[in-house]
Amino acid sequence: MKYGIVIVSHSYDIAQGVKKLISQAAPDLSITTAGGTEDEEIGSSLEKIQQAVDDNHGEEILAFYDLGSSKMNLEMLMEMTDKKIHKYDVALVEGAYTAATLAQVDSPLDVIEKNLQPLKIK
Amino acid sequence: MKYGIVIVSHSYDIAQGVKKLISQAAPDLSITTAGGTEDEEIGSSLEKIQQAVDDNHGEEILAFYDLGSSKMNLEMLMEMTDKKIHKYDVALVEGAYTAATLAQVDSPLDVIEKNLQPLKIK
Amino acid sequence: MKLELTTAKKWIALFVEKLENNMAVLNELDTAIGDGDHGTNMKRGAEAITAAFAKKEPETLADLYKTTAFAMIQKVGGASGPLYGTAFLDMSKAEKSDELELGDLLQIGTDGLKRRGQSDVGMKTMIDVWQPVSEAAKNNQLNQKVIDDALAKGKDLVATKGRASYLEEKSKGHIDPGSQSSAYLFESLIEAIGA
Amino acid sequence: MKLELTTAKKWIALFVEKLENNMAVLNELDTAIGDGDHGTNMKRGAEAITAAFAKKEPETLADLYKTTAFAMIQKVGGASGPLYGTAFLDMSKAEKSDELELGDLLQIGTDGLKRRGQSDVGMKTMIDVWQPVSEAAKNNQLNQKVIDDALAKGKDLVATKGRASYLEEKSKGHIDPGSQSSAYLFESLIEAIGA
Ligand SMILES: Nc1ncnc2c1ncn2[C@@H]1O[C@H](COP(=O)(O)OP(=O)(O)O)[C@@H](O)[C@H]1O
Ligand SMILES: Nc1ncnc2c1ncn2[C@@H]1O[C@H](COP(=O)(O)OP(=O)(O)O)[C@@H](O)[C@H]1O
Ligand SMILES: [Mg+2]
Ligand SMILES: [Mg+2]
Ligand SMILES: [Mg+2]
Ligand SMILES: [Mg+2]
Repeated sequence: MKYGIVIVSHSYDIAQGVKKLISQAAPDLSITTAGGTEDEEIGSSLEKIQQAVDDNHGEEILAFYDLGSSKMNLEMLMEMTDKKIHKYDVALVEGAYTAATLAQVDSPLDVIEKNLQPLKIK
Repeated sequence: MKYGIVIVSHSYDIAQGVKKLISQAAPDLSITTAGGTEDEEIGSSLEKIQQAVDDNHGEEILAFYDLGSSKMNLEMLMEMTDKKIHKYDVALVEGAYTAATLAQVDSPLDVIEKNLQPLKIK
Repeated sequence: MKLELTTAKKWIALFVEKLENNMAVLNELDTAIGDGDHGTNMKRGAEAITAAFAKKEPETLADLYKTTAFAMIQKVGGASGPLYGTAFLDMSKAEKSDELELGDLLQIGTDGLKRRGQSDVGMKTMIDVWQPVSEAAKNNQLNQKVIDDALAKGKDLVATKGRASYLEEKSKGHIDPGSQSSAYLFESLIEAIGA
Repeated sequence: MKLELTTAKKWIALFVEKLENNMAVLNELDTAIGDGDHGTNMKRGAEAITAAFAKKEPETLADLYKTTAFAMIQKVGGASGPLYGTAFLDMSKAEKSDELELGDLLQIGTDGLKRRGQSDVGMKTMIDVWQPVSEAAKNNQLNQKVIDDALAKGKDLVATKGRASYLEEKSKGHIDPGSQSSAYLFESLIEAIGA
């Protein structure tokens, strides 16, 4: 599929939960996650983000994050990778759900982004 | 403490993860969760919300939810309980983090709500 | 007209039966414009209703609706739980005070849906079936065509509430799953009354 | 002045030592206005630096800064990871092309922090230590007082970036944990140069 989704969270559980939640509404989408630190503690890991991006089957990535270092690590990775990543400063759970639902039915990026706009909070 | 936090999510994992994340910044706060259905599937459960409210030690509850039925079940409970519950139509993870950080240092409700205002997306 | 307890029991029993037989249909409708679980959710609710009646046979209309409401609220797990639950709970409360005309009873249920869902007709939800059915019942004109027309009309709507609303324009041309389960509810009612 | 490789190695070694000795202090500062993990995060980073140097002793300034950067990026787990990581990575890149004056080197690190954090001076972050230290170094006037003054000034600020910003007014009167760890970094630098 054209778009894949990457979830970056401080928490392993949040990342897993968001994936499960949005998979229900978007079963055909590639959704990969980077939650918590290397040892599953609260925090973030550039390596996990790298892995989530590498493992994702989307041609382009729609990326969602929660707080501070999730964002910084994601941006760091974006400077390092060749893959096209669109990062959204929106509510993590609600934004990922919105994007997934629309990407599942092959909506174009401008439609997805128009629907993410009201969820911008960062 | 004056305020406790209740997290209502379609996902057991999201609810647990949010609790862990915000507990770090607000270790003294009572934070209880209602995640997923009775059998830990994606969905929501009035009984779990009831339990989370009953178990919470806050005098008043600040409640956060993700989608549709989490909200409806929460509102249903609010019609049934005597406990004072403030429900916020804000980004789940980001809103709960903001409220928890402020409640931890005994900020008054109007300060908490002023800071939640920009996170309103529902 | 007013519903007798035996007729109302038949109504709910037929609804339960239809839900159990059509789980896959409802799931499929929900897969197209939602999260694919409406059939599973409603089947869980249906089984809970059967279990609750087996435990204690309802003795009044108020009882019947309340037991139905609680089963849905406790076991459905999706938005349809609090929605059907509120509709039946409000109907139960109303039956307590006086014997209601069927149309008024259904309107009370519809108003419950609107309150719980913070929604109204035209949003491509089950309300688009409940409201025209309530009106037809008030005029003693409830029949299969009312239900079919409501479903057809709802199919062409763009969803503005519930999960299908995330799809915007793309929700058009699909039958709303909650509208379909509500169609089963009212088809059951027509059958129960006719029997 | 320009840093020699031996001096720079001493600098980082002293920094590692201070981080390992002051984990509790940094955690406590972060508990007051953050999530309580800055000491633990930085200690993890410090251990990773030691491990990386043990594996391969850096042979150039660029090497030294790059190894330091990667250890922080990979192991810290908090915002300070990408922040210190970017600062040292940018310093490493700059050292590759030419031998830098100390003040210019530190300014490049500071600019890296600003880019990564989308932040600037006055937001009660580590930048409020890095920027005045860089300026003092450019004027060959880096000493303990510069660091102490920066910490004192930052203490009275209201945070507008990082976790402390959630506390708004209540962040005032507390020392920013990242500023304290940066103070350790530059105290180590002064000691290394003086030794
Ligand atoms: N706000 C609302 N108001 C009225 N009906 C709604 C609302 N949200 C959802 N619905 C109804 O609920 C149905 C979905 O039920 P279900 O699939 O069981 O729940 P979920 O969407 O939580 O998975 C929709 O088809 C629609 O008819
Ligand atoms: N946007 C930012 N710009 C500059 N510095 C920041 C920013 N966000 C956080 N910091 C610095 O990082 C420190 C916190 O680091 P740490 O506790 O390790 O990370 P976290 O906040 O993720 O737990 C803060 O004290 C502050 O100095
Ligand atoms: Mg559904
Ligand atoms: Mg569902
Ligand atoms: Mg911290
Ligand atoms: Mg942290």
